[in-house]
Amino acid sequence: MNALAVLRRHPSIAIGGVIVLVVFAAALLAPWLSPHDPAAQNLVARLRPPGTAEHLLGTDRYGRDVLSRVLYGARVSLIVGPASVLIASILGLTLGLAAGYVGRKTDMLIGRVFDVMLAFPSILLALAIVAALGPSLGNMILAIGLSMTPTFGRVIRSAVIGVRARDYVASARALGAGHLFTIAVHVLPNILSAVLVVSTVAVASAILVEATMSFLGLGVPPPTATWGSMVAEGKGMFLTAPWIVISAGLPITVTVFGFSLLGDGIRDWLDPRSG
Amino acid sequence: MTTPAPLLSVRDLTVEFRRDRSWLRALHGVSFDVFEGETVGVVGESGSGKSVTVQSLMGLLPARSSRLAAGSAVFAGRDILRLPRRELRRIRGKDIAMVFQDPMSSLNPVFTVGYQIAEAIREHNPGLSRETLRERTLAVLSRVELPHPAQAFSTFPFQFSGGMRQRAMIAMAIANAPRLLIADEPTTALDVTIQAQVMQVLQQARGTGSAMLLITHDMGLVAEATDRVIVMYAGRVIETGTTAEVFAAPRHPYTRGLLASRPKLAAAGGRLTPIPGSPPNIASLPGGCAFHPRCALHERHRDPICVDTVPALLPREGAGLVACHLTHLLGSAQREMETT
Amino acid sequence: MHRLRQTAAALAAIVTFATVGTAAAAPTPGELKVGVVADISTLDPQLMTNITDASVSQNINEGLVRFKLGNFEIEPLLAKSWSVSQDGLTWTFELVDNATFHKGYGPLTADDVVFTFERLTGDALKAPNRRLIGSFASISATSPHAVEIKLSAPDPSLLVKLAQRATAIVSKKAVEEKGAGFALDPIGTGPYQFDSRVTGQSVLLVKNPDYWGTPATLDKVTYTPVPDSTTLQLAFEAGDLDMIPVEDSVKLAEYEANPELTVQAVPGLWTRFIGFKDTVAPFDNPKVREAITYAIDRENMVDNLFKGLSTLADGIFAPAVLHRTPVVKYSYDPEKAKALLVEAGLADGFSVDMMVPNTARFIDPATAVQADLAKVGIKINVVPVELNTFITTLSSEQGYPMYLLARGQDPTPDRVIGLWFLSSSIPTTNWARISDPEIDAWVKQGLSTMDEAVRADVFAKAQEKFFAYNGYYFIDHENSITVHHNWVKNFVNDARNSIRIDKVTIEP
Amino acid sequence: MARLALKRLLAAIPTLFGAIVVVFFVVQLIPGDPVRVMLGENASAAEVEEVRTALGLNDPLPVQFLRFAGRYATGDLGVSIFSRQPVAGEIAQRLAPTVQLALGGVLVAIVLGVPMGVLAAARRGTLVDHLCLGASTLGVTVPNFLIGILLSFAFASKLGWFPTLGAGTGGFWSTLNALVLPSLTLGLAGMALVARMTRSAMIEALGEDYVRTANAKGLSQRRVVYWHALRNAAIPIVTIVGLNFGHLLGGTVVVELIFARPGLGKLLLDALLARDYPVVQGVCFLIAVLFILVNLIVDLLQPLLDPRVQP
Repeated sequence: MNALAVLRRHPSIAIGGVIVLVVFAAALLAPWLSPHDPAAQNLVARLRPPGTAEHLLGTDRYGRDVLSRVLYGARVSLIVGPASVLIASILGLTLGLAAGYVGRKTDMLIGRVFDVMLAFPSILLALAIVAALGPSLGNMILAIGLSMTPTFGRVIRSAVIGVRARDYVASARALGAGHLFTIAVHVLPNILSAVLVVSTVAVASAILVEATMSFLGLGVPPPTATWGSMVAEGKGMFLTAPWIVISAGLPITVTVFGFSLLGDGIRDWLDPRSG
Repeated sequence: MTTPAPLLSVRDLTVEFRRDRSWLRALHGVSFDVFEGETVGVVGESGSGKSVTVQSLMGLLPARSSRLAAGSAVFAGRDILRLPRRELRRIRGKDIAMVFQDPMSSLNPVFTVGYQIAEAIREHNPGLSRETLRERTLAVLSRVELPHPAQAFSTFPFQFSGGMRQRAMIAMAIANAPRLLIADEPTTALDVTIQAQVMQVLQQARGTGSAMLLITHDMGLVAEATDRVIVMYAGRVIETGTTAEVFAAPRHPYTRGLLASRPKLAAAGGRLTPIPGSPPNIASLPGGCAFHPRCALHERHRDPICVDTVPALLPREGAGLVACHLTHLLGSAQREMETT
Repeated sequence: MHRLRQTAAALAAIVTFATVGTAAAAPTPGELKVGVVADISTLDPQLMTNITDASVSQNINEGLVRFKLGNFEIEPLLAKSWSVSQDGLTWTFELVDNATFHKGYGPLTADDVVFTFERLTGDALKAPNRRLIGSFASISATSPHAVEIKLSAPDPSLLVKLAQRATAIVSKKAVEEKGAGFALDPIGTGPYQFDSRVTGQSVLLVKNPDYWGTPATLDKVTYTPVPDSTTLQLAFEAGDLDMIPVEDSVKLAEYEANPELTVQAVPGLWTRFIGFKDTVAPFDNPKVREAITYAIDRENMVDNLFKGLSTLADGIFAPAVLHRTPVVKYSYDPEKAKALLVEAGLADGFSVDMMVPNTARFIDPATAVQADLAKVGIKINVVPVELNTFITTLSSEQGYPMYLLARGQDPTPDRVIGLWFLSSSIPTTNWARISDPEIDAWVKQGLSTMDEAVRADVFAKAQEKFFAYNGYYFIDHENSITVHHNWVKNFVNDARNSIRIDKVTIEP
Repeated sequence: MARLALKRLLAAIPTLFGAIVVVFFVVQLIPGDPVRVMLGENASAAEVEEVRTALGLNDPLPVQFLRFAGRYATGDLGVSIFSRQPVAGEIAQRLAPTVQLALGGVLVAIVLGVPMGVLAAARRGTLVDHLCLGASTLGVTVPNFLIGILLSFAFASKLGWFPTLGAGTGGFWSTLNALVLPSLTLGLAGMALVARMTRSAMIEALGEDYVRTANAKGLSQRRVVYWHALRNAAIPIVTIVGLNFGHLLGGTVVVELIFARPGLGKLLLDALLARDYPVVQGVCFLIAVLFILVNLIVDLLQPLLDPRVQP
């Protein structure tokens, strides 16, 4: 089935894909698209409402141009999202595979580790990391990645157990295939769709966690523009300057919506039965 | 005596399925009758439209991806294909009941067998007290010879074997003494020893007077259990008649092929003679008579009529009908088949 | 469709019964509803450390003396009169004889006063502010209504200390009876008594029917903690709260313009500043510190970013602090700043981390400073640090080369000047590591004499010299701002934002 | 049934112990000293040390841990460094609002999510399906603090239908009334998850043969979908809701902040920022217990929902 047919049969891949591409483009072309330097302050022109030619989306509490900051903010969100999911999927994959494939003792042990991590409120885990290592983009990614690992681990573990029970895995083993070969050739490709679906939804929630962390005052340090910190900053003045929160909140919603649609579409395409 | 009015008479039943944007025709004007007390077999390879026929009668085809292109099905004086949903529901499970192929998945795993049968009774007899419902369920369970009906009442489907579950399905079907019992491949999913028992239960449980439509691809079953038989191929009826007539002298090459492909005790060790090729895909039906690419007669005579015109269903010797341009060229059943 | 109709009906039901619940939030005569930013953690005066606890407790437990309404002059309270010996070491206080404790815990006697002070310094309670009365040698009840305090050294700010929360008098009988429970069921002699508390929701005080002084002007006072600023504003504007603190300049302007509201802003006992660790490059070079003082446009920041929220700092200490001198003067001259940098051998500027507690109160000025200094080539990256980590590291040996913070002060300079100026306080509270024998001498002298004229003179010299070091760049004094609906009458705000409700009434 | 509960509880002990040990050390790792915070920036080193020693914070870590473990073994959660009140008391007062909020959130997620999922599944592929999916995805895409502010702004401040803050003045109605907006805020994200889970479970169930049998019995469409199919779909839905209860607890922190509700989330956040170790340890211990209880309930529900699962 060529690409066009896939898109036609699964519109959500098309719509989701377009949204994600637009956001990527905005992030990439931010320097050329944004009218001002996102960190340039103008305390006199503070909190100007949107709609003026000078500042299409108005200015924030330091007089910085909101539009420019939204464009640059896309960069952080598009780094935080996928990067933290990468960490979570790598850790989740190794632990999930080990638990699901080896089973018995390892499964019990890793299962316990996941339980402890899940019992441990993710906010606390993220807080501990940021408070200990200091609030930087890297630590934020690490914190979000770690807090999502158990979710990944659990999904992968159940997918692996499902696949491992299938006959084709048993027959591969029967034909003398080594464990690593079996995992690489038989198990991995079949759990890919589960991993992919969880990843796209996880990217969506990672962006939200970054926003919540900024909201709780533990976000990426100023003056870097991130959607989360903009919403956090703007929230305090929501009654007088709602445009800040809305201009930053909307892109978060659209991006997360795009990723979710993409995830749904891919899952439908890869695994029609579960659609 | 005048022949009695048929219980069910299906005329020109045409059903289409939707794939992406286009509609594909699965049934091309199926017509047949079923009389009171009669057992009619519907035979054909899988994909010939047997199940689609009965499911469209019961309105069980998916609403959004299938449609009734033409035809009617008069049952006890009313065209059930055009009844509004609410009316059709009153008939389903009461006047017409069905037994499905796979007993393993046809019962709801989370409800007890007794509950599911009682539900069928209560649906069509509102206001019955719990005790009466329970009594009638136990009665019906014992009619299908399920051991310890009281215990069976409160057991879950997964605790039953395949055979026992099919008996439960039969019990559910006959619970409201339907006038027409449709059995869609009731024994296919069961192993041979159980098949005989289930068929015996089916015959005996349905009681006199009610008609049965037996859908199967097991010619042996048709021989033993049916009065008349309808042979279908690629969404069309290609031959009908009394079972005896059709088995003795099949007038359609496909029916003959079907009968020839049965393993016979006598000729143990001999090779089976399968029908060459495989059933056509409804998206790309061959022109004229859909069977012509696999038809031995066509092979020999190469008459163009088979390729360009669809054979009509015409009377055949005896009481049935047949749809084949070259039926007259078909010699006596036995000799013809051995030589090819 | 059938299902949609069902869900719509369910939603409508939720909404209809909801309207039954909320009465229009009009004011109720005799009941004051105060919005505060944090829930109380304790109402035991000797254990208290935060402002919210203090503002509630001041209505329940009274001290020997208190500040006048709206300023920091001392006026008698439970002690109707007092005298100090020639050598300043012995104080005797005459107690009022008609004060009684709430809920029938009997009259106030000298024993209660002695018990309170011994409890504060005792080991059992492990009180956080135990060193506040470090200078006490002994305390004894010379008669049922008279107390004598002997000091180990003269203490010019003793009266101010006796007006603090930690020295408010508690009922000996109540403490011994309630033990740890006392902290959430305090017994005092104040005009209001504790009624009830719903955690995280409200603290309710009711009028003390048999108060010894002028009776309370309200029947009920409710303190409601609202941590989120937007919610606080929403609740205030909806009339659910009568009075709230203001921390946002845009909201402040809006409230000032609203005729139905009254804003009271008073320069608070705070000074916000940027600090340098003078023992580390590049800040060990005085020219660099001086250059920075020319590179920051303070006026623009305070006039615009903090419009109405703070007043330009013209002294190290806040305006309301005793013996405080206006020593702070800067001029904004980026060219001079660049010139000084050249002289300091840093022609093309430098880059440095500036540590800042991660709340808007500090990130706002830091972000503004960052932009100003960038113009003269000093590249600052603002590093917000979680408050607790910040203070612990700042007061450790390691400290921070550059940081932004605010220092809270008392009505008299004694405690803070000692911590800030003396070389003996390095590094814990003398963060700039300024060690100057002359300053040490002046401060020590000021802290030990009772002669206010001498104290004024030496403290002025010390502040003058301390400022000259440029160890700190003083930005502003944050105002203590409260806004209330006009139906709240005769409320007086003060520099400590202590929410005194002595004469407040509600007239809808 | 009881045997299963006992077995699960015993299996949960190591997780609980693991969680407490992890919490004890992680909190110590975070720089910052509770006494320094308590005394503020104007406290001299001597003052801080004196109070730290008095509170036993200067004892070597292993000693502190043994004392901590000893106390927990006897069920004593210790005393808050700041308020000196027993931690168990502080938690007890805040447990009810948080549990109410969490249940409110789950309720909203199910009441809105399930019908949406069923509708989408019943009309799979049509506009209704895409609309339901889109609307449910919205729940998970808009940050919950944004939803909270908007709801509070519209329904509380402007329309005055609901209180702008607090957890109600004690009465049943006022508690419920104060729960509506926060539960909606918390529930919307959950709704997205439940809707998608219900949709895929229902699609699977509707494809099963027993649904065809139910139709063949002449049952009404509503009975077939909402009773026969949904009853089977309930099994995966309950598991997912159970699994995500922990995630939901995380969300309460933000919602409690916006609606100024007292709750475990807020208590935990404040305690952590102030390094009030006993309170942090106590709350984490309780959250771990809640987490284990929820898992136990989900496990106990399984045999009830699915007869094929024998306890």
